Amino acid sequence: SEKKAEGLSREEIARYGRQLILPEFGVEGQVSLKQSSALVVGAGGLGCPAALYLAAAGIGRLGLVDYDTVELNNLHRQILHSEGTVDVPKVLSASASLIRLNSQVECIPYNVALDSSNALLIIEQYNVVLDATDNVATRYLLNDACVLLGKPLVSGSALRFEGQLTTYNYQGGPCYRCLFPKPPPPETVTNCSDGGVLGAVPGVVGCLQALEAISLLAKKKSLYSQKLLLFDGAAGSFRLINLRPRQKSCNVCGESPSVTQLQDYEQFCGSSASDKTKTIQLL
Amino acid sequence: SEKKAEGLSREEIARYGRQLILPEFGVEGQVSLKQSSALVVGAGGLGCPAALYLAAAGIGRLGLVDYDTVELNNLHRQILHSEGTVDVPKVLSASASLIRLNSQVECIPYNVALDSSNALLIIEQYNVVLDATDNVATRYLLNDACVLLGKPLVSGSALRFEGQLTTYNYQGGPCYRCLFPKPPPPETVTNCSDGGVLGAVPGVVGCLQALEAISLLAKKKSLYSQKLLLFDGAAGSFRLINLRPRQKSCNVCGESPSVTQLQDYEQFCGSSASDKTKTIQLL
Amino acid sequence: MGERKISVEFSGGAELLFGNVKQHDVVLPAREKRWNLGSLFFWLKDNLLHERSDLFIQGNSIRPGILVLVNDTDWELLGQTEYEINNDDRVVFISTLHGG
Amino acid sequence: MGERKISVEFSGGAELLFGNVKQHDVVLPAREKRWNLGSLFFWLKDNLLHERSDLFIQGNSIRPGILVLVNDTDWELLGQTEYEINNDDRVVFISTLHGG
Ligand SMILES: [Zn+2]
Ligand SMILES: [Zn+2]
Repeated sequence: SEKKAEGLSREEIARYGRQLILPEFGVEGQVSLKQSSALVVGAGGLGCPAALYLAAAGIGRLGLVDYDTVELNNLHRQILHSEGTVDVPKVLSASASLIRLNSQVECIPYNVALDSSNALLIIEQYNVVLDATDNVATRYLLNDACVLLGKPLVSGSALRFEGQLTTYNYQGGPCYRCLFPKPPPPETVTNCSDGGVLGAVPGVVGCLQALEAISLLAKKKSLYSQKLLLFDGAAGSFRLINLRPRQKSCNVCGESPSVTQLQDYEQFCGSSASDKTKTIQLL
Repeated sequence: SEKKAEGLSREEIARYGRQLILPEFGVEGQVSLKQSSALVVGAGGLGCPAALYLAAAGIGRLGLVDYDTVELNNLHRQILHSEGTVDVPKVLSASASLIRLNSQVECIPYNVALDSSNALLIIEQYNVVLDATDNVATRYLLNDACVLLGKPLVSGSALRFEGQLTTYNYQGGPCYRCLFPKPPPPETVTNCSDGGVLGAVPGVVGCLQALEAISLLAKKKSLYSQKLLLFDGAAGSFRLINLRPRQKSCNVCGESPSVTQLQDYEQFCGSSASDKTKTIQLL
Repeated sequence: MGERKISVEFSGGAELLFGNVKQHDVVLPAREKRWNLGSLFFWLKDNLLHERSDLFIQGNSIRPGILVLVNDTDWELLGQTEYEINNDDRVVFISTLHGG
Repeated sequence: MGERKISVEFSGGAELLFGNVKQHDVVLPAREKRWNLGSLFFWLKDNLLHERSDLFIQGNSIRPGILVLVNDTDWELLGQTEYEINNDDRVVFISTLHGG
């Protein structure tokens, strides 16, 4: 493994020593991770811990997308921000924390609302995408963009005391539309602003999203493709579900897809891509 | 709930709004948490995320115990520290990060090695103790001190790709000695320095330790008393085990305990309380 | 077909339609016809649902955004509404979360 | 007593004594005596263990620091070494972790 270690500097070998000595990770895993990139969409309750553990582990390039600014009521769960960065764009607040921890990571903040006009341009530059968003419209947008570009999508969500995690569009596993061809009725969708969330719950899910992304990038192995992890934080229990494979009838990843380019997802879902207003009026 | 909200300032109500609207948490939970204290022993891979989510959630007082200084090879998992605090005592590095996030938390750093001479004096000042340490001797020390003082002990551990979590000494559940009357042979004990650990694994366990401590303090409800959570980060799976209750025969929490004060735990375990040297020579 | 004793569980918010109770022990009475998932849905709607049946059933199936699982497996792998219910089955309805 | 087909699993490092394999499908052969946990330990020692039997068994039982579970329940609740093994039992040996 002398030879493989060539991809790492002396400082990197020292810094990541506790990972390097894991036989299942090793120098090879570290070099793969260093040569990889991930895009974390949403610098909130899920995105903060996910980005933090990806940066700590030594990912090469880390993109962060969020259009929002830090508010005081974010700080109970969005742990990359601080009292001093209230009113600062979240991606800038988060990047500053990440760089303090690991200046070797190339951290790229996108202070924009992801939409059909910019999603493909941004996503195509990354190996894996983490969905850490807070609304249905952006989840369909990310799904379709990842299918069109052939990127795995590590999708986390959290609300109240519950969390969910799965990886879409990877090695024969389903995409979001394979599971949910139609969006849910807007009145059944609750976000964290309305429903509340205990901060440690997205903390757990965000750490697991980082773990899955690291596994995908360093070992080309998915833990959550075609599986759904359910976390019930009120009971402290987890459940791992077997999901259907990719569906031939899927509108975007199926055999004769009707969705071949990005759409208007706010209209498709009947709801806004902002977490601040729940339903947009269509009529 | 007008009346109950009296315990919180206008700013606190704004800050913790996303927790307050959870019916199972509410103003009452927030006030209980604010009036509570937790001691995190070990400011490493488990202690960093655990302390972070406790501080974020608004715990009143948070003690941190660690005698070590930050090293570069800690940063892949010990996410409260940073490149700029290498060589700084871990408890000071960690406190500074916690205060940036939430200046309302009274954060108390103990830059000491916990031992039989100081453990009771420190622990008696807290409502709950989180074991985030890295060695067997300190785990027996913390257990005995918590039993002698009647404090619940939220015990996490992580190594390689695996994590474990349980709560000792709470409402009829077992203590560490109920499960393990005798320490393991020193040559079977591996620490993170020798065995390695993937950073997101203690990340997950540390977040769950915070969740359990919040549940204990805010709701007087344990998720992990008499239960052991196993996390296999190589498979992404969890398992929740039913453990024995408190044992009448236990040497410290049983009916006729032989351990009525703290002991020499390095001698008892045949191993050092430092994670840097594995075995001390007894002969 | 004899009676069927099963566990029915709700999570992700679906429990809010069922009195905010996550786990229900359910006995489906003996009857001539088979008990399959499709008939369970309507039995739940008539016997366990507290409110807003349109937020649980739409048309002949479960509304978009709810996953149905039997014994930790996606119903899509089991024949969907045609899956025949056995004693001790654990049927779970999960409303997907979107928060972060 | 007839043969017993069970699953034996190791975690927390205990798998390192068993060829670094976490899950084993085990068939305990038919024999006159009962198969209980105590006899399983010695069968594992003789048939599955790769090295250092003193790090698995000490005296008549499992060494300190390893928890024994049957079907996700602590063996202490099941009668310890006397617990009689059934088909399809899942016996798990967990070496406790101390790292952080
Ligand atoms: Zn699809
Ligand atoms: Zn005890």
